Amino acid sequence: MEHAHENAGHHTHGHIAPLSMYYAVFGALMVGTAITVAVAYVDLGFVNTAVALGIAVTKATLVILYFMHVRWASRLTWVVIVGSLFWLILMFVIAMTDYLSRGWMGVPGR
Amino acid sequence: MPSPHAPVTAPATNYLNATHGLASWLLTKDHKRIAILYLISITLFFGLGGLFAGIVRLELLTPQSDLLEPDTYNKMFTLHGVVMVFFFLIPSIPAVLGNWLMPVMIGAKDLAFPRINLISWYLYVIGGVLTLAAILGGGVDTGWTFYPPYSTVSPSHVILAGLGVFVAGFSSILTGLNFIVSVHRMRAPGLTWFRLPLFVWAHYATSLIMILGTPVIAITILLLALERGLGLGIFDPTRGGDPVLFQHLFWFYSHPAVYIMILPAMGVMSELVAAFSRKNVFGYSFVAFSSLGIAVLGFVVWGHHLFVSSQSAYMGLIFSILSMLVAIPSAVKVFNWTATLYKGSISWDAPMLYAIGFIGLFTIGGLTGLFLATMGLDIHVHDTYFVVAHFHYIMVGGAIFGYLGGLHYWWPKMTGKLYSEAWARVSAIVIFVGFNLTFFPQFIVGYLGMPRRYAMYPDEFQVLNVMSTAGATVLGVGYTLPLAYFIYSLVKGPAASANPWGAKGLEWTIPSPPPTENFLVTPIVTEPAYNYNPGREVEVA
Amino acid sequence: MGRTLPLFPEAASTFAGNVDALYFFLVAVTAFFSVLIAGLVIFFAVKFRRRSPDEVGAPITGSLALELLWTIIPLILTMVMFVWGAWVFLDLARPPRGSMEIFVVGKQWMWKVQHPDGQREINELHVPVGRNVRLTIGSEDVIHSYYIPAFRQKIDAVPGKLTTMWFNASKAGEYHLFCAEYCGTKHSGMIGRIVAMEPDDFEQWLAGGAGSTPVAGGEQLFTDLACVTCHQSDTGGRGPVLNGIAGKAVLLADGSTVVADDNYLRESIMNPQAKIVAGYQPLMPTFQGLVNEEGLLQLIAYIKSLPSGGSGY
Amino acid sequence: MPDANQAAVHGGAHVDIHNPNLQHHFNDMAQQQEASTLGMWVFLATEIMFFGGMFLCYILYRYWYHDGFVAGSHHLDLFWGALNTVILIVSSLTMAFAVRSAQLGNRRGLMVNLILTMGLGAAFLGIKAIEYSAKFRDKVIPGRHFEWHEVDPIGAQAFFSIYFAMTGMHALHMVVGLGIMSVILFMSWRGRFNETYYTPVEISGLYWHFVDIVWIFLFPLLYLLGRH
Ligand code: HEA
Ligand code: HEA
Ligand code: HEC
Ligand code: CUA
Ligand SMILES: [Cu+2]
Repeated sequence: MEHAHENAGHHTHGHIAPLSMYYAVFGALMVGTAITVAVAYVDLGFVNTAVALGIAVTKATLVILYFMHVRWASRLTWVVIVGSLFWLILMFVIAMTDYLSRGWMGVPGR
Repeated sequence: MPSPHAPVTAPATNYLNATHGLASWLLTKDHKRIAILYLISITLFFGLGGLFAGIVRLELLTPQSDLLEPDTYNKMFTLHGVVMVFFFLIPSIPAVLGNWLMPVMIGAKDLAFPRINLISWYLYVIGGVLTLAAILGGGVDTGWTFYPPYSTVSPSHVILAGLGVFVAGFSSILTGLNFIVSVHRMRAPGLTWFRLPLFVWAHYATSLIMILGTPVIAITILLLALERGLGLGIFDPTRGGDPVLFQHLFWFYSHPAVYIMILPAMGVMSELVAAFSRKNVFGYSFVAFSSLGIAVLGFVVWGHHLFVSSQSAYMGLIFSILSMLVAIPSAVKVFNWTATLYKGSISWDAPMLYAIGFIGLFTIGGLTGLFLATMGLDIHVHDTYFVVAHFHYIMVGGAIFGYLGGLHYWWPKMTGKLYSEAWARVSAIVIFVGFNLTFFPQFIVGYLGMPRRYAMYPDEFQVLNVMSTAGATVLGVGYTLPLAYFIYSLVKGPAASANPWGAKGLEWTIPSPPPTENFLVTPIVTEPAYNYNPGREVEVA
Repeated sequence: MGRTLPLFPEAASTFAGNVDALYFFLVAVTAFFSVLIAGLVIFFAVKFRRRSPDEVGAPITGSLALELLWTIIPLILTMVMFVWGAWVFLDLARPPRGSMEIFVVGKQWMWKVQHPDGQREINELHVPVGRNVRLTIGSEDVIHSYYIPAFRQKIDAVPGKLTTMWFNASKAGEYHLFCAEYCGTKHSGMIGRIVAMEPDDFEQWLAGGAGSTPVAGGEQLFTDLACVTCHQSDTGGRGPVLNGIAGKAVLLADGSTVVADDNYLRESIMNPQAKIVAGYQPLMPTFQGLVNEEGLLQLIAYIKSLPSGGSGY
Repeated sequence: MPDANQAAVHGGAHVDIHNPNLQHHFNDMAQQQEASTLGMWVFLATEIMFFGGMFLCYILYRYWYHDGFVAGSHHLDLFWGALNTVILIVSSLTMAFAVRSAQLGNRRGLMVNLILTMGLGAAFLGIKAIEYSAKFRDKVIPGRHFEWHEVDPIGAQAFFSIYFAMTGMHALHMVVGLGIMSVILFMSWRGRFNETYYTPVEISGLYWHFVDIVWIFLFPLLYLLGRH
């Protein structure tokens, strides 16, 4: 059983991060939330959208990398995440291309 | 059957008789038993779907709608499509043959998540029961495509049937998840990616589609149910929605889903062609990567179902050219299988007959897919019987031939029994003839302009429809033959040896039927798949 | 009961021939490859049949040259199909300028037609041979699809928007009209006739009793629905003047521009506040439920008929 | 294939073959743990696509009905939305702590953090219920009784349809998450976890964080864009 412990310790233990890291990430998430809310009260035109989405992406990335330990995860995990996000964007881009290019031909319904 | 190679007497206990009683089956976590559960349940649904098909064909014997009210007819083809697609063909090869073989082929004792595997079967059953409830409650009449706004207003059980499909979808997601994780994490030592049987590659590619595509249809159907049940305005134009958005979301899954149906059959094909010509598959890595190519490219062509739906013409052109590209990896596969036969040692056993049938029918089905992908032509043939003929050539002529071929090939392994080879050959031929008689006339009647989903049709189409109905009768008889001799073999069939075909592959190294844990000792793999000529590998141009 | 065995559909429009040529090309490709592959498979299966139980095949693993060959040849063939298909499609998709415009509305389960001169028909369509005819198609309820096999032409009728198709009949005769998109119980009963007539016969048919024209109907509706209260050149103010907007670019309140095509006009009436014209308030109420698809087509026809307008086709 | 060369159990694996948490079909704990986390990630990939379908609806209708969407989001209560965002982020933190406690074999820490996480999750749902009931009061429930007196009623209805679909699905995931957490809590109470075996805690945590991430996007998209 002692052996078992050691061996398992090598392979199975994810990275044990210090508490300070969790607090730092948490702080960043809170600051991000505060900024998005604050920015929403100022009219910056399309910048509003860019800031809101930029911060959301940053927050999500922080959660994925640190809370979900992906920073220390295998390459395969990265592939799964990046791959599925890529697929999602592919769906958005292709479907929206249809809507954006409607009417280019000048024939209703084409 | 060929001369039984190195007859091995099966050990007294195997996975079939290791434990007894209904509970030992319904609560099993053994992938092989789960495969058998699936085999039984999808056969029932195939019978049901076939029954609906029979009714459809009977009604179409005459131009009038005399046997059935149009309403009933509409329910019949809808249920036929829903049952055949979601409850038969999508689970068929992956959940039966894949479930049984994937762990064995990668040298593992089971899939990574045996309990989830069992849950997936229960989800399938629950989905099936929901759909049956919808059927018994009066049916659905939206077509298997569930297009709104008709599906929002249709007075039939759309939500119940949709829920059935939704739940069955999760069954398929879990199967795909299990395969992916198992292939990554459970391969036996020495079993590198390029030593995997092509069956595994094909199922890996299929699993990618299952996990990336299926959730989209799940949410789409859920949104439809919310719109119908709660009045949300997502697809209904009077509430600001766009019905064409539903079509985008539906086909984002359902086009790739047609590759869920064909890729596993292609995997079976590679095994059959190799085993019955005792030769390694020509261009192994091309066949392997073409599976991935089909899975990936298959995701970006869905709009070829929307050429006349008011989709933007430019997007249509892009979808058209992408659909052309997805044909290339399929072509590569067909040519490689053909080339595999060259200088093989070819036996004419029943599984090989199905394989040969597959190559021919899939080629026709696939090439007629190109008619549909060609925009100028699809305007005319869209939603006619030409489309119906196209997809039956691929799904019945292709996927079902692959499924039956695989079932015949692995039956001795799965059950430990030999079926009657003579009857098997007869039924292969009957099915082939019946199939062509049923669906070839539909190409003609389709180009003539007969729309699909028609309970009544103009008189001049009758002769072709009669031919088609006659063929369906033959086809129906053809399908009952395997059912009969398979069941007979369980009772009276001679015992099968470990490797009755003299084939290569991990599954043929273990007893028939194997013990619950598949391998008593974990195999170590030292050679590529299909290594019929150890030590003699020559590249010829 | 039909005892005939037709094998090929009648070709009665100017582009039917092009579609058929494309079809024959694909049939030829299909026949070639099917015969080639079936032939090879059967030939190999016979020639290399197993002769002794322990025989194995020859150790051949593959050939890059062959792989390239059977990647490139299909690639070339499919690109030919694509280009040819796109060429035929672009012809089918774009109505020529100056086409005679007919309005079609699909509803469960019939096709209602109104001609520019006012004739109305149900489940029939009379058209002259040799003229470009453009159909503007709407749907009252669910999706339908207007399909004329003899013309090789089809387009969906989608609720919530307008679609277009065109043809030029090349042969007088009666042809099938089908609804090709499943639309409920009597989908297969939503059929009718296309009657292509020699121009003289057509003139005669037209003369036989016209109702009010779509433009007149639209004008009537424009008054009845009180559009005039806001949209009249002299009241000035509440709503923009509609004269001449059809087919032109409209500047919107958010700074973007849209072309005022049929679908924009339709949306402006059914969901006026989705796109607000620059310089105006979102005052206009929706007319959803107050005007049906036919009425809409008439209103659009009327707006397009206003002086200095022009649909652009 | 390897008829001739089947070998003994593959080397190096038998060390923890006696770990009671090792399922029979795995060779060792490492393989089992890697399989489980990969499985969870693959499952999350399906979840991304699941929500993705609704995000596509959002994108399209926001593009079509810009004004209606802006008006609709003005109608949402920013205070509750922001508070819920904070609550979920805190719950992610406590969840991360729960996993960390499990890694260290700290059973008490694990249970305390799980309970905190669940409490925060329940608070989120409570606030959502308050918000929903306000929407019912204002009659902005899509359907026949939808009432809207501001700009672009059709677009606004599309907005609220999407709003209810997305937040509803998200809330459903929270409910499922609470169910999972209860099971994990029960298991840790029974002492099922230690520093060699805590995979269930870890993968449940992944799920919880994922649900949090969905909200991180929903909040700006539904409550904030176009506000001011
Ligand atoms: C298993 C199922 C399956 C498979 C594999 C396919 C494969 C293909 N399908 Fe099919 N399809 C369906 C099932 C399937 N389809 C179904 C169910 C529908 C109708 C849905 C509904 O509306 O109800 C449909 C409808 C459908 C449409 C829409 C038609 C319409 O509604 O108007 C289109 C249009 O592009 C299309 C195209 C294709 C193409 C290009 C392929 C390609 O992948 C085919 C590739 C294969 C080959 C090309 C053959 C092998 C090649 C050779 C032997 C060498 C020679 C090659 C060349 C010269 C290129 N299909
Ligand atoms: C996997 C898919 C699959 C399969 C296998 C089949 C199989 C068959 N299909 Fe199907 N078909 C579809 C998928 C499939 N179909 C789809 C998706 C549609 C579109 C639906 C829509 O428009 O929405 C369609 C539509 C469709 C139509 C068009 C209807 C219309 O548009 O109006 C027709 C018409 O002939 C038809 C006929 C047949 C026939 C004769 C068979 C035959 O091959 C069936 C033969 C089988 C049997 C006769 C059963 C054999 C009996 C046994 C094996 C005994 C076992 C019994 C028990 C254990 C109880 N099908
Ligand atoms: C209460 C006043 C009012 C009534 C009644 C009204 N409209 Fe309008 N309409 C407006 C205003 C204001 C605008 C400009 C703002 C906008 O785009 O919504 C407008 C815009 C339009 C436009 C777009 C014009 C452009 O320049 O792009 C069309 C087309 C139109 N209306 C048609 C109609 C029709 C047809 C009717 C009757 C069925 C009608 N309107 C009734 C007030 C009205
Ligand atoms: Cu109208 Cu089908
Ligand atoms: Cu497709």
